[in-house]
Amino acid sequence: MKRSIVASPAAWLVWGAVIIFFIGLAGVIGSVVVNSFGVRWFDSWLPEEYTTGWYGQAWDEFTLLPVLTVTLIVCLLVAGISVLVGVPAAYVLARRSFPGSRALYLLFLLPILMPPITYGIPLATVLYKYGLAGHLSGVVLANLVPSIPFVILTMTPFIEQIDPAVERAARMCGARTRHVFTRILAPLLIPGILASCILVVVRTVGMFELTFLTAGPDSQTLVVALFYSMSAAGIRAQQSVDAMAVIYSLMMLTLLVLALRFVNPTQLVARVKEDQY
Amino acid sequence: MTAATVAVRHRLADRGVDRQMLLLVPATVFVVALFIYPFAYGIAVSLQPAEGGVLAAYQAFFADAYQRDTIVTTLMIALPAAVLNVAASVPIAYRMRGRFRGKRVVTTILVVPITLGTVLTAEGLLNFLGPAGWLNRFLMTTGLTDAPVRLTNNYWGVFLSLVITGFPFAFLLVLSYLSGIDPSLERAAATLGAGWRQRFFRITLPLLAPGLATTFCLTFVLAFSVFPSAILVGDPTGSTRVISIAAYEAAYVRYDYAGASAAAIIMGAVELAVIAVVLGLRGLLYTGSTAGGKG
Amino acid sequence: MTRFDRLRLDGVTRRFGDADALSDLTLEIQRGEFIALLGPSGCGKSTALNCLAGLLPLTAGSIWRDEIRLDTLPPERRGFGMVFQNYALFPHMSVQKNVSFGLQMHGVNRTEARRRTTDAIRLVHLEEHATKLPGQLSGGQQQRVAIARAVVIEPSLVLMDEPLSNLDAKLRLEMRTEIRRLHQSLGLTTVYVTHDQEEALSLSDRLVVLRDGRVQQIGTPEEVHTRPANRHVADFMGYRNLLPGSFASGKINILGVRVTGTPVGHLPDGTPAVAAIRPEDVSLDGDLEATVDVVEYQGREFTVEARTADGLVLHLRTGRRLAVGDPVKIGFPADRLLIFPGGPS
Amino acid sequence: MTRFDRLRLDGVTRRFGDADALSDLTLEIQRGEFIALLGPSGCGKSTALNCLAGLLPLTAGSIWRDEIRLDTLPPERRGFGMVFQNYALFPHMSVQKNVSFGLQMHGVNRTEARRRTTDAIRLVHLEEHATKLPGQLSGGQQQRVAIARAVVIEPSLVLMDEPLSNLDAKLRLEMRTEIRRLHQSLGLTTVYVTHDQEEALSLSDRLVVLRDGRVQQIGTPEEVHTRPANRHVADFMGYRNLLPGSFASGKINILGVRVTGTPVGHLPDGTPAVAAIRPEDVSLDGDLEATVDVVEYQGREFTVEARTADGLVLHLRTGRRLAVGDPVKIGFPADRLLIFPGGPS
Amino acid sequence: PPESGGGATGTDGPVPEKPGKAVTLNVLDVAGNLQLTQGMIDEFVSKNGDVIEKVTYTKATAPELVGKIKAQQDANRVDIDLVLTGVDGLAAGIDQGLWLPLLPTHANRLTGMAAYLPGAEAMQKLAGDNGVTITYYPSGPLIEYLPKNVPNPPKTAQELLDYAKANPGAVQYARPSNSGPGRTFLMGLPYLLGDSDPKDPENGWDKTWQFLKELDAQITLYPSSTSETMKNLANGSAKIILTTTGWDINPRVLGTVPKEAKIGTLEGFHWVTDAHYAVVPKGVSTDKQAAVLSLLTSMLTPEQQAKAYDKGYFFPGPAIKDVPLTMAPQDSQQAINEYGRPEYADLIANNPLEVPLDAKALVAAFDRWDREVGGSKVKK
Ligand SMILES: Nc1ncnc2c1ncn2[C@@H]1O[C@H](COP(=O)(O)OP(=O)(O)OP(=O)(O)O)[C@@H](O)[C@H]1O
Ligand SMILES: Nc1ncnc2c1ncn2[C@@H]1O[C@H](COP(=O)(O)OP(=O)(O)OP(=O)(O)O)[C@@H](O)[C@H]1O
Ligand SMILES: [Mg+2]
Ligand SMILES: [Mg+2]
Repeated sequence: MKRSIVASPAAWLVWGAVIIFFIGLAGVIGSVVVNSFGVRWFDSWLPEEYTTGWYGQAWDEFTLLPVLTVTLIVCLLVAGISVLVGVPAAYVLARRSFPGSRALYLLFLLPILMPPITYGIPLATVLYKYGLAGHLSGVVLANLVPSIPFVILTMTPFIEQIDPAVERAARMCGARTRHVFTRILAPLLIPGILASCILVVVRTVGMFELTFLTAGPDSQTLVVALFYSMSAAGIRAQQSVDAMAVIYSLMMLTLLVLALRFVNPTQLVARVKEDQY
Repeated sequence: MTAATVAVRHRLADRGVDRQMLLLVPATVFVVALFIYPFAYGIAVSLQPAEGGVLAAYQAFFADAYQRDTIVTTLMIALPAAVLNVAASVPIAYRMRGRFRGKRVVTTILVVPITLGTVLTAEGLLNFLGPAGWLNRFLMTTGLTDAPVRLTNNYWGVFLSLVITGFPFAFLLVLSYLSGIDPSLERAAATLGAGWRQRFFRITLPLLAPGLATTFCLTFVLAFSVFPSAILVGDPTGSTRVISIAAYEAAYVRYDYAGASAAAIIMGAVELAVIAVVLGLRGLLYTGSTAGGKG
Repeated sequence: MTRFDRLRLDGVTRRFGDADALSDLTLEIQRGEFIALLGPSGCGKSTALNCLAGLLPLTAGSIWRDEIRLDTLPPERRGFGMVFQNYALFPHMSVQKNVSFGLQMHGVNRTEARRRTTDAIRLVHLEEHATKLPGQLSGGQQQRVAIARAVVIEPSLVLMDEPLSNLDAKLRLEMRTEIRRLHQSLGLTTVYVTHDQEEALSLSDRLVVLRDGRVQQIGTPEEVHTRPANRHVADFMGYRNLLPGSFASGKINILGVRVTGTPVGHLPDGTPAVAAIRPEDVSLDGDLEATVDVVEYQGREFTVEARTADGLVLHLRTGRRLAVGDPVKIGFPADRLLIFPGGPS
Repeated sequence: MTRFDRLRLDGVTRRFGDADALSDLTLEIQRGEFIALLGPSGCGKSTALNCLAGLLPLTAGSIWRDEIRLDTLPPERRGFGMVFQNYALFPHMSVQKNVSFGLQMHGVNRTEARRRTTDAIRLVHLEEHATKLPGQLSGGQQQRVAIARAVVIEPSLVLMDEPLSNLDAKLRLEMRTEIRRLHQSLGLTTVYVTHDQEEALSLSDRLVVLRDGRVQQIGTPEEVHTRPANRHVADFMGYRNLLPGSFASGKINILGVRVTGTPVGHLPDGTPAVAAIRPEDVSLDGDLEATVDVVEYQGREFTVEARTADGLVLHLRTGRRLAVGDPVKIGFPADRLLIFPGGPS
Repeated sequence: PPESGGGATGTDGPVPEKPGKAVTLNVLDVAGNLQLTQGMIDEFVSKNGDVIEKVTYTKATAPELVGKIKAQQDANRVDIDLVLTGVDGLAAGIDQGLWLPLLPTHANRLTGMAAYLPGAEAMQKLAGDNGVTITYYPSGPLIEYLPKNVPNPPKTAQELLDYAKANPGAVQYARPSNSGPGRTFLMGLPYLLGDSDPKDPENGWDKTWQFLKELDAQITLYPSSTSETMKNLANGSAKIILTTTGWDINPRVLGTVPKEAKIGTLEGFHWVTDAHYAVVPKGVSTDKQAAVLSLLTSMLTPEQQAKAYDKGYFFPGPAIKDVPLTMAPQDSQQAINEYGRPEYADLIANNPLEVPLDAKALVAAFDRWDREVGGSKVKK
């Protein structure tokens, strides 16, 4: 369908809202970025001087390099494992309605709903008991608890959308379940997997409590450092907190841009069909 | 004909039970092992308050208006934010579904806030919308207002931070769900005389609805468990005293783990109630392949 | 590929809700046979194929390959190939990838796979479109991809669900020949669903005629064509003239005219009966008077609808150029007219 | 409904990438006409319909309804109905809702809409399935829903893309009659894509034969059938025997045998030419000797492939029961044999 | 017996003079104390490689600390060997029985404790046998303002209230439970106003609550962190904020508050002191305990304590007597000479010192403040 140049009022409204959102976003990000480079920003539009010192300070104070590395590893592991475990489960829940499927669905909802306060400490105890906490594996395992259900919940509608005939065709070509997943479903679910990975990563990186409870001295993630710098006792220059927040966002942004660079959030099929128009 | 014996397998398969259910095993084992036990422990803790009977922690929560009201406060923040996030992402995603120049960039920018994290968002809101922030500076230099507009350290601060972090989330999901709908269905509707409004409301929206329900649930959960921003940009003693603050204070300020668990479980229960309603409605919707026929 | 001597369907039944889409299908298929499933739309043909393929669980019955019970095996372990009525192409794979997918799944080595893929694509004349995605193909092209994808793995049993429905006559004929050729040269066993009787008659060794999920007749094409088992089969097989009447002493009385024919089935005197004859068998040199009502051009012949004074409508085909209103004298060759028991069935 | 007198397609072209799926289609359609688009798979028929419906933007050309330029209007403002080749049924609506959707969009009042929906569903024999979702229907049933959905709104122009391809012969015949009846009784204009020549011939007022996106011939069914404009059309229209040779003084020399026929097009002496004749026109009482190679049963007739000593393969149809290896003597009736210019085209 | 982080020996029994072999020490800081003490620790490690091989630092917030240590202790795998905490974390741990009593068993090794300043000694009492005070400062409450905005700063509590009434929104302090200066103000008010029992917020703070509610009427917002109030002071949207010595000097060093900002005191104020403690969780191996004890001993020497001057972060900082600024590192001296205030010496010497509320009472005070002061803006 042709897009006319003269947009309808509805389109104006939508694009207007988008532009307001962009302006707000630019303001929010801009003010933090400016502040993170600023020296003595009192009652004025812009700081009196600029420096990159706050970054160096944040970098050193929190030994950010290892922290970033750990964060990255944790994110990738958590996202990867939750997709590997969550998607097959979501598949079954989307495709079959067996006795008890609703109850199971509810079971998978609980870890998302229940605040970590209710299970964090006992979970950490369990993990410590089996020697799984205190290092990376603890952080990963603990973060998987809400992440796997999260993937299940997001992926279910995506899987429902896929025509089961395609899977059947694959089976008739001799594809085992494994192949059906890797060769047929995975490519078709790419936008969904991307979306849920991004969300899982964001949640993982933001999951302060579970991470802190199960992390060891060298498996702290960025969010622990950041949360600390934001809410711990003691005096810190706001600029250095902002610098950390900017570093954090930059890392996430890099991941996001990379992800969006390689994966299009539009389903390939729709893309082919849209191509004609 | 020989007796038509039917394998148990077929009966089970007919009821949705077959070997593929094995795919559920890893996730189930995981959740049972790492969640159910600790969570049961958490429930047990909530039932063992330092003083009083088994339900004393719950009674205490509901008896104290200051605590009880956090439920309503939280709902008043989370529901509108979730509704707005979902409702705003639908038209935007709908506009973005075709192909146009710069789509990737616009998509990326719309999703960017997801990377900001609560801290940057909070800092940004405080800096940008604060009494001496750029917005108020702009409004006052242009003479649009005399006194600074208060948008932080109150309900609006929290609400805005939930929109900033929640919208991209909803948008990303909705955009992807939307792209799973066969575009030829809308075309078919167009040949039947349906304008965009009707195409949207009669074809796209119903097919999108299951995805929207899920998106709503997730954004709602995120909004409901809002914690750092309720403190950082909100008014944590008053209008944005959300239930997670109540739980947090019980656990980490008063070290009353029973009370904290009770508050958290009440929080989960309220969420569950809302989500059960939404998912129940979702169950009534058409949820299936969105392809329209052959090919 | 798993070879077999005999495939046996034993009381295969499939119910949706409380409607039987397929009931009690019992059939034995020999290796190398070409079986066609025929029947009106919605009669359960696709259901039968899906059951055979293992894509639908059975409500009752069982399927055996030689002495192995097959119906409990998952589809991918049965080693069958299938052309789906709705194609079900992999939307994210090019034509080439769609076709080679099955080969990869069967662990065929690369060079061999490439060769067979190319051959299969050439077979269905899609060389030029090999790198397109299914969404970029025309309907008929998609259907051909589906055919190539199913046959390329040279399965022991190929199930084809109306594989030629979206192809033009010329291509259909060509594909039909190819399918038959493959069937023979590879020694495949084929179960073929079609709504095209000509296709069914010319391709298959045996026909299975279904109606409302039940088998009506199983027989060679000639049997089914010339000796339909009941009036439904006759109706379906192109006996367009179904004239109700009553049977008496070897003849059927249709609105007062007594006609000789070949009785089929149990026909006591005086019972209601139905006379069946194909339009092309109706002759124009009989003595039943009628007037031409409708004439349709059909290439070399004309399809004519004629009406007797009593209001009896007759369909006939003729090379003679008739015009609406022309009087004709209609006759029924006794060896072409079948008489079936009438009444409700 | 927007009535019109004349619909004009003017150089309509549609390109995908750098391949023309449809080039330069110019056609004038009168109100009430029944136009069939015919052509091999992938020749651009669906593309033409999509362009006409407004679902595909044109690469070049324009479409006019009387004096109104149509190709800039969105599909919903054109008031056409369409049966999609892939059905495109709304998966979340029952059969009933699918059918009544268009009526609601056109603001037809409730009782009227209910009545018309019921009628349309009855027309396609889906009364029993009215409350099912498309996913619960058989292929043919889905196709019938698509037909009902398109015709129920009684559009000024109906576009049908192979609407009967998945129906059995009997039903197809019935539906064909219904479509024709609707066309006439409602005074619709119809553009109909089909791969079934018989259908095209019997239904349409005019045929448009496409090949590789280009119009080959536009004419009445009889014209196209008996006087194909070139050898491609002939090939497509069932002239299965295309025998290359060279033309000289009104005759064509095929491997030394000189045959008389009807020359079509510009044919200077000595140029390469192609003789075309349908299998059913080949006679068995000529004098070209050949041996039967393949025999296929086709109901009452047999399709036979015979081979001359020179290796020339001939297709013929006969009622005579021949066996493989039988010698036959083949003749070509001069009035049935067409001679086209040969060589590359 | 479970293994702990890398320690070789058991968790109870006699603590050796020196660990069997050099240990790795995991230090958790929940008070921002490393800012002051990391230099001390690093120096010790560099000089005593045979005792401590390596130190890892982790920072966290106090409240979550308890949960983590509990989880580790329940599983018998404690991998945090030394916790640096403020009063809040210390008290929470005592309440939950998390800390290993270092005293009086090892009092003889911790010789530096004998030289505590009087204020530090009072603070050490709060720790009982469970922790060792390592840094100390008198804190506040102080008021801070920009002279150009507030030419005549209030001198008494009443004047502060009057000023607030005259300038609605101009006085600001952060929510006490999120802010050190906020809680110092809260705890200091009963002394300023002469309440009946400054240690009993429930029953003895009538005047304080009255005052806070009156002040509340003039306050538009309570930021969630002290930094917020500092920023607002700097950008002019707040005219008077509450502060402490550290929060006065350090932010000006950092440039978040204009250098020209001034502090003031309210007549009759008492210092409400603050300190940081070192504690060892139960379950740490005796080898590591030995290492911690050696470390603490070294940290309580004047040379090391001088590092606590930092850049006014916890001004003055040292917990023991006779640590003049001149012993501090060069940049520390420079910063304090430039941004410090001469009047502090006098103010510290001539105003009474009070220990803060104990944890229970403080929590009760926070709760009451939340409900009646901060939360009063919402109609119930
Ligand atoms: N999922 C379903 N739920 C309910 N009924 C169904 C379902 N699938 C098929 N049916 C019904 O079962 C019957 C047989 O369907 P089937 O697809 O086997 O027909 P078919 O013989 O292949 O017809 P066609 O030639 O039209 O493809 C049809 O009446 C159909 O409506
Ligand atoms: N999106 C596309 N991208 C590239 N090529 C396309 C696309 N859509 C169609 N084509 C090509 O355009 C040509 C015409 O397609 P069209 O669908 O019009 O064929 P058709 O005549 O309807 O054939 P059929 O009878 O097989 O349905 C085909 O060769 C097809 O491969
Ligand atoms: Mg079917
Ligand atoms: Mg087509």
